[in-house]
Amino acid sequence: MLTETSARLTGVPSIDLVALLPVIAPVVALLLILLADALRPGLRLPSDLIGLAGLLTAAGGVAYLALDGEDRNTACSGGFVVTTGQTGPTRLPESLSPAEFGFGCSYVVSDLTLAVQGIVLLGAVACLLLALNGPGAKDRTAHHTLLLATVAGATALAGARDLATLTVALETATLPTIGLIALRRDAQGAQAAVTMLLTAIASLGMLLLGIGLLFLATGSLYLFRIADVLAAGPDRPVLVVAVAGAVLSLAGIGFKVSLVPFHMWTPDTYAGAPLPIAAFLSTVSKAAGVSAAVVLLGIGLPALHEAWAPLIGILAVLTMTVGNLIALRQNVAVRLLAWSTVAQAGWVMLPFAAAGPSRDSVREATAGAIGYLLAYVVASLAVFAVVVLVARHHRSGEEHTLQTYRGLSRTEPVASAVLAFALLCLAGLPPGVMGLIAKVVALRPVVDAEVWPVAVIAALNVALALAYYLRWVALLVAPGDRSAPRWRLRPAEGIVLGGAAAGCLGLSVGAEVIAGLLPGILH
Amino acid sequence: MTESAALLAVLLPAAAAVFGLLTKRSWAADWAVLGSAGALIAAIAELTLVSTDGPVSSIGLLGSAQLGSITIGLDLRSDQLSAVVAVMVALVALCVQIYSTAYFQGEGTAETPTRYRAYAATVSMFTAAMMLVIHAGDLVLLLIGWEVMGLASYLLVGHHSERAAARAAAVKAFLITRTGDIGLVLAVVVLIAGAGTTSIAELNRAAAENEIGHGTAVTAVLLLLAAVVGKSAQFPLHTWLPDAMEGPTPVSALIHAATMVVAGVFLVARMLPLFLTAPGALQIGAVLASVSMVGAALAALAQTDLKRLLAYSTISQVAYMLAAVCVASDRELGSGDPVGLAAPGVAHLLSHGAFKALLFLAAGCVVHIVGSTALADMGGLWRTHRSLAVLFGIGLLGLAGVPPFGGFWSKEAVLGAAEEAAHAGTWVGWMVLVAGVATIVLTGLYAGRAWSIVAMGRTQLSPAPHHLPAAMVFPLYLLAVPSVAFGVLLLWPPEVLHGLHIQPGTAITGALLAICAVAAALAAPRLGTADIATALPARAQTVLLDAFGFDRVIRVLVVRPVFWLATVVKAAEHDVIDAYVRATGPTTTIAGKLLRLAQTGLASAYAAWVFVGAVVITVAGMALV
Amino acid sequence: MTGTGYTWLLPVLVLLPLAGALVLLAVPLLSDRLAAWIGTAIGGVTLLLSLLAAFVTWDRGFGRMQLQARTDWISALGLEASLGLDGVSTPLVLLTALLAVLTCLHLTRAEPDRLLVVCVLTVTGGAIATFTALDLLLFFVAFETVLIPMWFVIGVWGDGRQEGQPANAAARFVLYTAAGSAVMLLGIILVITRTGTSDITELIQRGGAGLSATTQTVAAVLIVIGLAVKTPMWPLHTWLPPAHTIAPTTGSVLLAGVLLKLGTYGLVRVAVPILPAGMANVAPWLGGFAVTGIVWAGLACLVERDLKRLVALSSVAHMGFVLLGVASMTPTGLQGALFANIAHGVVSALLFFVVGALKDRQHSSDLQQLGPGLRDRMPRLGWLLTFGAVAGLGLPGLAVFWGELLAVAGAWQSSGLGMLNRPFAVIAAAGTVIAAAYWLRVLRVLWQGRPEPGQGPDATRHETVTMMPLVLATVGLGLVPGPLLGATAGVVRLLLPGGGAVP
Amino acid sequence: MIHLLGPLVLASVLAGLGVYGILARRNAVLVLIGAELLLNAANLLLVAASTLPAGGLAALGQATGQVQDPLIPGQSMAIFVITIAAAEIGVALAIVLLLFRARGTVELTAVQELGEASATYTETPQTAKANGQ
Amino acid sequence: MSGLEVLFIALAVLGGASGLLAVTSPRVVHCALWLVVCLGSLAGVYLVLGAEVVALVQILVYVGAVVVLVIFALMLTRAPVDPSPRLNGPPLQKLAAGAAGLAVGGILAGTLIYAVGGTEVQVRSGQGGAKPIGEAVFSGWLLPFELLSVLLLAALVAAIAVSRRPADRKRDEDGTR
Repeated sequence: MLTETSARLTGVPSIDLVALLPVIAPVVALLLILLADALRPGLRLPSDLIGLAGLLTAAGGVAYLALDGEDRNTACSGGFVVTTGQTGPTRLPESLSPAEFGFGCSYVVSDLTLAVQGIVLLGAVACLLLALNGPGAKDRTAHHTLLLATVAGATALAGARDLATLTVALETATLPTIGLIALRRDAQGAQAAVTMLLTAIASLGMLLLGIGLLFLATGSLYLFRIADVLAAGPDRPVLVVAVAGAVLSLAGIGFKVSLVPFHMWTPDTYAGAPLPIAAFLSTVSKAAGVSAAVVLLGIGLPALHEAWAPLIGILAVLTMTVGNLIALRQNVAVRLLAWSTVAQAGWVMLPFAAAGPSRDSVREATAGAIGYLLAYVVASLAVFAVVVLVARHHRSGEEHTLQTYRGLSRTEPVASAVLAFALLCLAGLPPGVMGLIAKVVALRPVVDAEVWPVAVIAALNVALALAYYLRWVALLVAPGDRSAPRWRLRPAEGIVLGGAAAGCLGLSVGAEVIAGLLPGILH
Repeated sequence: MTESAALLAVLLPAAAAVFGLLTKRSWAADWAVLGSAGALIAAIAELTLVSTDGPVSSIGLLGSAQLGSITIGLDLRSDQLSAVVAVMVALVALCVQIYSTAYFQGEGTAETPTRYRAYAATVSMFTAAMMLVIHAGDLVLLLIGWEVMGLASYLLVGHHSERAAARAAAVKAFLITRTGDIGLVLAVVVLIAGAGTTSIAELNRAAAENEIGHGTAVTAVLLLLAAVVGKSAQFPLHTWLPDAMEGPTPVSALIHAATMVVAGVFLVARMLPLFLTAPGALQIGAVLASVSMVGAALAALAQTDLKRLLAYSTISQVAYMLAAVCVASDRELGSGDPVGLAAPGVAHLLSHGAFKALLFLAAGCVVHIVGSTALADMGGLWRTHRSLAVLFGIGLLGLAGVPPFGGFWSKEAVLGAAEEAAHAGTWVGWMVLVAGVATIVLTGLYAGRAWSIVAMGRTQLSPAPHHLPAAMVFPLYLLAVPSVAFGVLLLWPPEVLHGLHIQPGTAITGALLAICAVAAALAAPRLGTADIATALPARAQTVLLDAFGFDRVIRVLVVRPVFWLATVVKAAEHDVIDAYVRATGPTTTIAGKLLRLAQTGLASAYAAWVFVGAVVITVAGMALV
Repeated sequence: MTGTGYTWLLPVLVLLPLAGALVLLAVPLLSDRLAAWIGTAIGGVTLLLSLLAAFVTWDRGFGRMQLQARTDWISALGLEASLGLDGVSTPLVLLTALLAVLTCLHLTRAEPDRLLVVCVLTVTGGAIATFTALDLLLFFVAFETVLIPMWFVIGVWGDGRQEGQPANAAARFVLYTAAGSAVMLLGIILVITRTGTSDITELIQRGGAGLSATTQTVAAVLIVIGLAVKTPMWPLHTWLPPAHTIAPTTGSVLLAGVLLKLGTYGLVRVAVPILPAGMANVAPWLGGFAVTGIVWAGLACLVERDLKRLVALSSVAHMGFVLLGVASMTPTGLQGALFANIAHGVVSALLFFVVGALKDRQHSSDLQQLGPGLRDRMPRLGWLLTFGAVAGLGLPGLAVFWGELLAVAGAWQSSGLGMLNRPFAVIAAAGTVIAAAYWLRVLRVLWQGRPEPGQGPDATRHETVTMMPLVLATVGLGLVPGPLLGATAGVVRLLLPGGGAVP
Repeated sequence: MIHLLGPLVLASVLAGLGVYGILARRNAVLVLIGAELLLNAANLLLVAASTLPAGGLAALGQATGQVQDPLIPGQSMAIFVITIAAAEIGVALAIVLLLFRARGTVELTAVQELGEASATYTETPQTAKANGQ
Repeated sequence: MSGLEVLFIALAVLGGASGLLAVTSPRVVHCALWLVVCLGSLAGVYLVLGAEVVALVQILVYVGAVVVLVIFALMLTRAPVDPSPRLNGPPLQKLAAGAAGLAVGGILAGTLIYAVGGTEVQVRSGQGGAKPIGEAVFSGWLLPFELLSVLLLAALVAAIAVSRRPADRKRDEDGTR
């Protein structure tokens, strides 16, 4: 007969505001914008500046934390001790050592966190600047608020180390985006929003079911604990529940990354959303999804790699193949980009196909994914910057076809050079060395693990993707209308264009950054 | 000194070719004549120096080529064999160059400007190449000269390239000889692999000392034999030579009579020690030579074209030389002294060079006068151009082997060698002997026939006597001297010809047969027909004229299958290999279109994919653990 | 033996053309002709520098990597930007620089275009980088660098008389080769991850030590596939004829003279020395495909109607000899492969110049339209064509011959090809007869024959000057092969397992 | 004591019904009702699981003490999920209303023109619309 | 079988049945009302499982707010009050939906039955109360809780921004949106 046992929480969480700066700064900016709007509606420049300042502060925080180099944990539960009627603690299950258990931290500042946050903030700043003349112009307050909320969610997601934070952050990074899409407030915007909303809800359902199963199996929401429990080699029934939970969670996150078959919303939503928002979706939102997957699988569930690694391998090659095949015949620029982001998603997730029992292999895979993500985001921003500019100067607007680009190099040599370079970066062919190194980084773990079918299909997809990227580049240099008026470049757009181009160039020369983004251990 | 002479013999014609092309058009003839004259002087100097100072084995020319562990020295060598042949080649080349200056006078129209400059340079290049073959100290170097000769032959046969027949002949000549030349290339390859050297002296030494493996030796010799057969127009690679008569006559005299076609024989003579290690291969050579000898002589008998007649006679005569060297292994001549064994072949090579060049150049004059090469258009030369007829007759008598003309001595030396082999009891010796004797008869017949048609016959010439330019006549006299006086050489034979033994029995028989045959042919007009060949049944005439239809055999067995295969390949390239490549386009398009069908725009359908995907991967995931 | 100094030479050699390209790209005001002259000057300086580099390398010994320049680039991948020159790469660098000069010179008169010059210089820089790279990944990056400019050359300046054809040919070229090199990348990554280094010299020294036979075979298959596409090897060659046919003269020359060399260079530099055990398994297949290619392309040439296409197909046959030499895995064969590589570069470049000149005059490259009677109509061009054809058919005394002879010799004595070595050698030798047949057919149709009056002028002085260096190189290499063979003689032993001893 | 399986099966049933509701319904609002069911299923799963002692199923066989986790993760999470669902439904209904305003219908089958395979898809809807108006 | 179990079964049957009706009923208003019943019975289930606060929040947020929202939405979108066949997709869609629902439910149920089997748990009434929950949220789950407030705020902003009338056209000065 057991004596009554009770557990007592020890300590209250302390919040490290510096560690959380990348999350807090956008939130504060968001609140300030709302406040400003309440006081003096219709302010334009101040809210732009506040939003930008929030993002830059967050970026500064990331930079500080990166330079600081110290790994920080925050929002940690104090854990709890168990007392019984007898003296001394009860004997606990071996998997639940130490005596103070239930300990965990919701937020960890690590290389992974900072890398993802950096990428997210990079994309966010660019998208904010791009949007200033577009969707951001009419509904400044709403647009900036929602964008900042998304960013807060995405940065929190990168540091999230428990399933509750993960879920809430993921939702924070998703729901405001749907609002952003709907800001167009016309039939297409509504349709695009509905399409994404429905997929998001369905995915949320899958994610929550998965989390429920994981919790059922392990009794914890903290990823480190889940990892420990699963690493201890539980019984098969528990393992089955955990695997089902893991895979369902993956399915729930997949839509955010545009992983096939959770990708269907992508082209429709991109096409229906304002272009800068499409850029936002393809960079920040996707980065958030990737970080969710990385955190969940890499940190929480490495023990289940036997189940998810092959699945990710299959999904990744499926994703890139489907994305490339459909992209081949696209004529609308934004749709082509949408399908290309689908294909690129496959590349981002590809390294995880190689995850093995060793911690190192998981770290390698994560490094590959994040490195690829960085290259992808930078190149993507450059492409979108040009596409936004073209749309602004073209009669048929956002859904302009590729034919609009015919002969662009004659009238806008710089912009078309940037576009061509960025497309080659996406394709992974020199002079886009950045993309090539990214592909090397992504393929390396897969080759190392000798997952040949996946590796070979991925390699062949390089050529497949090249076909449509080059089709676009070819149009740029094709003879075309020389009489088109020159562009009037606005400063914000100029900054994005120049910055993204400089990023592509800089990362091509200093490809070290892509390969060495995650040097440390994974946590 | 010897080195310089040998180098000059090779380089002077080469320089003449280059300068002839690069300097003024009007200097072309001067360069050409100067080049070959220089080569002749150099060759004579070389001969005297070699005879006094002895051979020189290594004269640097093109440096060396390092292949893995082997070094191929691209050097020249000079000995009496090369010097003697060089003199002959340079002499004929000089005659031909002088002859050509006149022969091509007035050639060229507005639409086809004269090609004399290119022609003269090509002949100079050919001379250089032949000199290179003669002097090569290394098989690879020899191969270079060998093939450049082939190229020159191609260019010169195709000189009148506006004529379809000339184009076809040029291509045929090059392709057939090149087919044989694969043998030479592969022989080099085999020797590199098997003997570790391609130096001729080294190979001969190693062969003499039995250092080369039997397999390597036999393979190499067989392969070399293929090249010899091709270049020397022996059965079965002989069909290009008669066609090559489409080239200008001086070219026929130089390349297709006196020099290039005998290069094969020269090669065998040069590498006889190596050949002697593979007697079986030599026997095959002897068989081919015998077949060529008799067959070509028969074909010559019925030719209706003077130049083709001479071409077949060339095949037949070269076969003599080849047979002579091929019976070498069956002769019992002391310890197998290779120089002595090669001597009969070399002797016939030299004398044949002289009389055949004379014949061709004389025939060129005839053609010049008549304006046609068909025998039917000729006749009565004796009455219009008596000196030319005499010179032509000298050549023919040499060809027929009537004593005391040069051909008699060399031919009897060949028969002597064959008899020697026959006495040693080998079937090869007997075969060559029988074939040789039979060919003497045939040769006499067609030689006589040619003279009777050309010199006697009805006069078909224009009434105004046609004056031949001095430049065309002078070489004839120059060549007539050795044709007549070759026998004198045998009184004080140079070292290379020391091995000549003329058996009195065969000599007398041969001389008698030759005289009778010539006489019979010459007597033909008195019997009512100018052409003794008409005495043959019509069917036989056709077969012989057609040279036993061997050309058609080749066309059916080789040319047509190759072109059929090429057509198949082209179709397969497009419809099989490339089809897969082309199919990727439509395949990806169709795949993309099919995949696109899922993009219905219906939001719930997209959600459905989420659920389906989730269920599928969940099942898969659970199956994986 | 190994001196120091001159370490700046190779980086400058690589960066000079690239920088020149960048400058020309960035300055749009230059006239096209001036740009071409600037390109010629840059090419000339590159050629002089590469001559200097060749001299220094020769002076210090071809057998080892000289003029090494190293700097860290991507240390996370172990990627060092390191360059070096030895007997294998020196001739190729020289060839590349020479062709850069000649193509730019060609561009000063014919089809001048600033951006085309940019492409030429980029290809030059990329190719030199490939030939000198001492790091596997750097090799790959450089290998890929030439793709895009070449794609531009074909797609933009291609013969556009038929709508869409240039784009098609260019796309086919770039997609085919990119697919191949992506597969090769897998092999390269495999080697790097298994050995832990991407330093080529280091890897060559190890000679496959530490790699299991299976790994080596897998890596060799992957790498060889990628390189075989580029080479190209039958049956992966079908991108080449359309690319050559459509490309402008400049493009064809670069394609034949520079791009195709990258593939075979990779085989010699990477596949053979680093993965000897793997290549031992792959070699018979490689040899088989090579020989098939020789015969196949030769037969296809026999009935081909388009001259440019024919020259392109003949390249497949030539490269077949190169591949056969590589597959033989003997010093002789490798030397032959390297020699044939250079020879093919020179001769094909010459032929494409000639064909380009003919095409400019006749606006067609169809044999029937070009001919007949070139020897009378355009004697200079006619003789240049004849020279090219004669060189192409492998006439001894001209450059191509040595490569073919040595490749066949290598195959004959190869133990790596197993039982098939001698049959392969014989078939390959027979292939030279087919080569003779189709070249003579070309001459018969084009050069010979009765001319039709009133067509096109003969080669201009400018054209002759452009082609003459190639003619001289062909003759020089053919008559005096010693230097080039000497350059490779020592180094191929280091590239082969066991010093290339032939049992 | 209560069987754990009961709530879990109920959660499964509700999840299945939710999925059916999301997929079968044409009316967007009703689709949202299905979504609510799905989310509630997840919630039920969490709450049911939180009745297990600390360590979840994995610790069930090993634990000698039935220690409850004082962090109560399951129930806390359930509360979060309810809140998320509320936020979600708020935005969703706003968008549905927007759709209704723009199109006059909330039937999902009526708004498909963004899908590439749908009958009403055009590559340049802007110009198409401009022509239509 | 304890009393709790009986209670649970009753609630479960009610919840399941009302859930089924909520997704199948041809009348829109009925759907909403059945949803209320379903969610209410779930609240009961939560109570049975000892999660008092969750049950309370369920009633407050769902039944109180969400369902009202839904009903408003139905009214605003002029949903038909009468039974309408147009509420559902075509039969094929329904069939597919049924299959998907069955698959999801089946796979979940199957997994859980396999893993949980006959495990019984002790329901502790004290744990789900306000104090422990409050303590837990503010000690362990502070960060998600705070983040949730951001989410709610953003959702609010989004809902308001989306449902505002479209801005008048003259603000479209760039010709972009």
